[in-house]
Amino acid sequence: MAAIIWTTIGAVLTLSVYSFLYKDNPFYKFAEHLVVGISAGYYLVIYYFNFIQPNVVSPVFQLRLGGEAIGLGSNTWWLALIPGLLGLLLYTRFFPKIGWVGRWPLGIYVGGYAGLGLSPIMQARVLDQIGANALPLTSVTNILVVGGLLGTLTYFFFSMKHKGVLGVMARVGIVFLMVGFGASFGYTVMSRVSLLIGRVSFLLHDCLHLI
Amino acid sequence: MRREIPLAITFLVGMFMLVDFFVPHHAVSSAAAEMKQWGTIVIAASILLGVGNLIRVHYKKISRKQEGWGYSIVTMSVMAIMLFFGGPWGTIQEGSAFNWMFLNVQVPLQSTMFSLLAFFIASAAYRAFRLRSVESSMLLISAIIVMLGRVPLGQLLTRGLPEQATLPWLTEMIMAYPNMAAFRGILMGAALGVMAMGLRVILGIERSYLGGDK
Amino acid sequence: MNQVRRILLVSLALAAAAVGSVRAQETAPQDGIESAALDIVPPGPPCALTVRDYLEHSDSGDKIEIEWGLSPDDGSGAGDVTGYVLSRSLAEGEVGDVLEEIASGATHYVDVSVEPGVEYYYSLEAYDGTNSSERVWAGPVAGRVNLFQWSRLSVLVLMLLFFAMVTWFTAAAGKGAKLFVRRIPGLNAIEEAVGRATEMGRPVLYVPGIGEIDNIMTIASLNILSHVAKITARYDTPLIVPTARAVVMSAAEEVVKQAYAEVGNPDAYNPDNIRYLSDAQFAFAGAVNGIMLREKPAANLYMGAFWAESLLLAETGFEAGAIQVAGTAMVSQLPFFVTACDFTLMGEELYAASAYLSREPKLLGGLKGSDWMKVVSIVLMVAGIVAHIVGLEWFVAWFQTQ
Amino acid sequence: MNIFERFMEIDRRWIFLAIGIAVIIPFFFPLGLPVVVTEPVQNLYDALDEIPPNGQPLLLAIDYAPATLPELEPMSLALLRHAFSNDVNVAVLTLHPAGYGLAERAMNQVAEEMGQVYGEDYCFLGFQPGISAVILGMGVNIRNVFPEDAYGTPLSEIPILDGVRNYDDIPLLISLAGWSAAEAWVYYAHQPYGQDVGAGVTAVMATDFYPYLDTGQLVGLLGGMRGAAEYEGLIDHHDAGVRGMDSQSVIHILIIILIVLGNIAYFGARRKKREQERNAA
Repeated sequence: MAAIIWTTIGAVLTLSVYSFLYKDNPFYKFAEHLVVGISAGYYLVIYYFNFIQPNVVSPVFQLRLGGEAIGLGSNTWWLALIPGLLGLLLYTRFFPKIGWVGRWPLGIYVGGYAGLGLSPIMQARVLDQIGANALPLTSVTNILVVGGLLGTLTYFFFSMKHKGVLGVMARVGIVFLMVGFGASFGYTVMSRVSLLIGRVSFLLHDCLHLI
Repeated sequence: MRREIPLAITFLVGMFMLVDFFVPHHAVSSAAAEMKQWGTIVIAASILLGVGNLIRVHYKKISRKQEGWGYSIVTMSVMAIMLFFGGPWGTIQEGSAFNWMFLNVQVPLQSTMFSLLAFFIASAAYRAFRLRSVESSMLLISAIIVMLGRVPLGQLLTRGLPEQATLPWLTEMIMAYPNMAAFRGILMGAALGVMAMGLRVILGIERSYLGGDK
Repeated sequence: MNQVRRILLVSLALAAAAVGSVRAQETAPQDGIESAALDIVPPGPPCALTVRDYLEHSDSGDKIEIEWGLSPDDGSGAGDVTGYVLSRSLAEGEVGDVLEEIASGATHYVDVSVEPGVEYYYSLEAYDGTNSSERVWAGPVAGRVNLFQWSRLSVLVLMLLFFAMVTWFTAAAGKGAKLFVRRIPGLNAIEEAVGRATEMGRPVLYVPGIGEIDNIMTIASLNILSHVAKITARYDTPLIVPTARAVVMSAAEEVVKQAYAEVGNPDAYNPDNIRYLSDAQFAFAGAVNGIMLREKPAANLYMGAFWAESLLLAETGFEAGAIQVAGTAMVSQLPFFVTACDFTLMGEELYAASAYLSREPKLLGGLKGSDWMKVVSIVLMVAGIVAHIVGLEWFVAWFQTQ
Repeated sequence: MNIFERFMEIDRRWIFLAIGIAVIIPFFFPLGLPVVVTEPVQNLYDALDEIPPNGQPLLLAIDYAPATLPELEPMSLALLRHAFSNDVNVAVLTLHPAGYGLAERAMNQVAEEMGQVYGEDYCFLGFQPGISAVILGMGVNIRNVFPEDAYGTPLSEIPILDGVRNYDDIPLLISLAGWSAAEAWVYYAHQPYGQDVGAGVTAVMATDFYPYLDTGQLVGLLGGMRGAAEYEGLIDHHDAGVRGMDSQSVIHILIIILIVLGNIAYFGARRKKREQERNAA
């Protein structure tokens, strides 16, 4: 019985969203506000139980009480206090006098991830790609790949005017970009249709038992 | 001072993480791992800022009876229900009410919204793919070849022809060569853009994300 | 491990069966089981056990490499060696714990579980299913911590080169050198779009993507947002900024508030227009669609990191009749923005735009540095092609780091 | 306004209606069109096929969330069927918080169907938060990250994980993901530890992964429902993948017809406009 109710709710909500294709209407508005509310509650709970509780609350309280060490950073209980405090600092923005302290956790977060990203990006997105593109120009496909990359890179030159040889190469680059965009557009249709098939099969199979 | 401290923190942490990639010493990698963990916790802790904003906006709407305030009540009450199910009195495990709400309301709603794209991709293609110029023709032609080459019906169209003339083969060729070359170009260019910007962030030249200069 | 054990067991059974059948021919069997008498000759010991710190890839000192010569009975001689047993201890002459059972024929093993800097002793014996050979010893040896990952040298070299170029051009720009930057077509479109919204008296919608604040695209987007906010502040056009991440929301608040203050119109700043909607991707997209249809912005700007919601936003925005300008470096979403929006900043153009708009010479230095890095990349690629032709494969291998 | 101009400005809701009808029809009247196998799929199939039976386990990371279920679940089922029919052991895990139930569902369905025993043929490590930290941690020792399986059994008590320490003992790792998890496995498992990684991703993501195939960072790739259908063809077990391909065919052809009609209308309208201009002049 419960299953039937939930499936029916699922079906009604699914159709409410599709009604948006006709025009904006109360059913869609209801579905939209529903999903926003649910996800707000969901993420609040999940973030607390998956991150804050195991990494801050538990280590601090359990270790102080002499329990087992848990979590990744649990060498010493006070270490777990640091991220907790950093998290709290975000809220100083509501107190104008000390609001500037709220920038510290952001500094750590953004700086850390910027530093973390740089070298792997250089490795995987520049060096490895150059290496993979250093192809002997012995086949049409290799010439296509090398020429296409040269053109596209030229298109992204900002500090030189696209004139003469550079202009021709940038134009070749644009043609390659367009072929690439068209191809991946065409390639994506399938993925989007797959999702629709998933929903249609939910409606026809799980709800209406037609197939 | 107020500006220098966060910039100094950014610089030190950024440089440390940068070094982590090159130094195999476990002291460095474990400290880096610890800091990564901190980052995720800071982000997790920030969610309350967002939800606070959401509550404020909807509360205003409801209290002033602005247009659509009834829907704001929907948002606020389901959020309260989720917090009640998942909060201190509830559980979030498999089979709990919290999980049921997630699986039976949020998931179908989200995946249905996602599937709207099947309709939109068709309308976008209809509208934009016109033989207007060389560029837009390239876009159109490669899209049509790939669309045909990807599905069994398209494969049937060129069955019996030599392999190099079949649509699936052409599709693979387009994906593997011109498409890859173009995307590699974007990828490399964007990587350099990211690195230049990342470096500016670490050096404190870029600080818009801290809310401007002053 | 499981497999090694299984191999050992199977070989043991085979050896026993073989021995059994040989014996069966020599003497008349009294009964089948007894006849499979046990092999009492132990195999010869392995020879020349050497241990050393593992050097090939720069490791964190947790690996030790062990090599030995085959037992004379492994493969040749009695040919009955089924495997080797490797043990490790902390004191000389002590056997310690069994580390691994290694199948016959192997002469090489890497212990990946050592504590860096601690001295270990290793011993090895050959095993034929029933008997073990004499033990051979080696040690002491300690895993040395490496301070540099040598396999990543090429990454470091290019990083330093890139940093040097960026810093040099940034410094040059700071000293007043004129740096040329070509016009980026999508940029004027942003200003036109905002201008049109002002004329029509309708709001501007600015979506900074759904990336977290650590995503560099989001940071570039906040830069552009600051520029857009200054224009809307000047003309008193409402600016709606929906966000999918709480931290991005609070950063966007600061950026917009700051921009309104700089232009001298701080009262026009409306905090209710900087909204956090949802961390959930499609809940966010659905809610932004709602804003487009109900608050009817005349200009939609999508700048930052977008995933599948890109087309959902852009098609709804088109239907609502807004001018749309997008900018992203998400390769997979570019095709959709390019087809559905009026203008699109592609890939690096997004980062370039954020530097260009600020017009700050320091930021333009980075652009120049990236351009020169492109030249270096192209030169390296051409050098790689030449290297292939003349057979200098190591050159390409050097920058392919795995 | 002539017919061309009217067609140019067609209400897009008619297009939506046509798409809706086109997707439903094949559910009732299947076409059963054959699917051609592409190289990245064949490569992944071969890599899995080469894993010795009853030995070191295949690590299957079912990293997808409900949103990409229709594309990626058929892959999970096909890969699990292939592994189990070859007697290859499988260890399943997930990096997506919402992936837990989905991973369990796919694993249990195929295990039941093929009479596999938990612990002896397959096991489920569950979910751990933190993507790069989890992947990197497993390179040192899987037990550091997953001290026990999803049901609380210590890993040392699971027979198929006996002697499995880190990536050195994993012949192949396949990540099925509709987000950047598959890339993370490449960056943090292949790059530093040399782990062979295969991936199954949505069709839209597949384009991003071609460069990785080319550089050898990925051993094979399944792209979208089509990839799943090809794999179903290879293991000769037709299921949701092959069925979905019929709807795909119809919609793809429909979109192409729309584009062609749109262009005819475009040129028709342009010619009329030119004629009018000429007449006016």
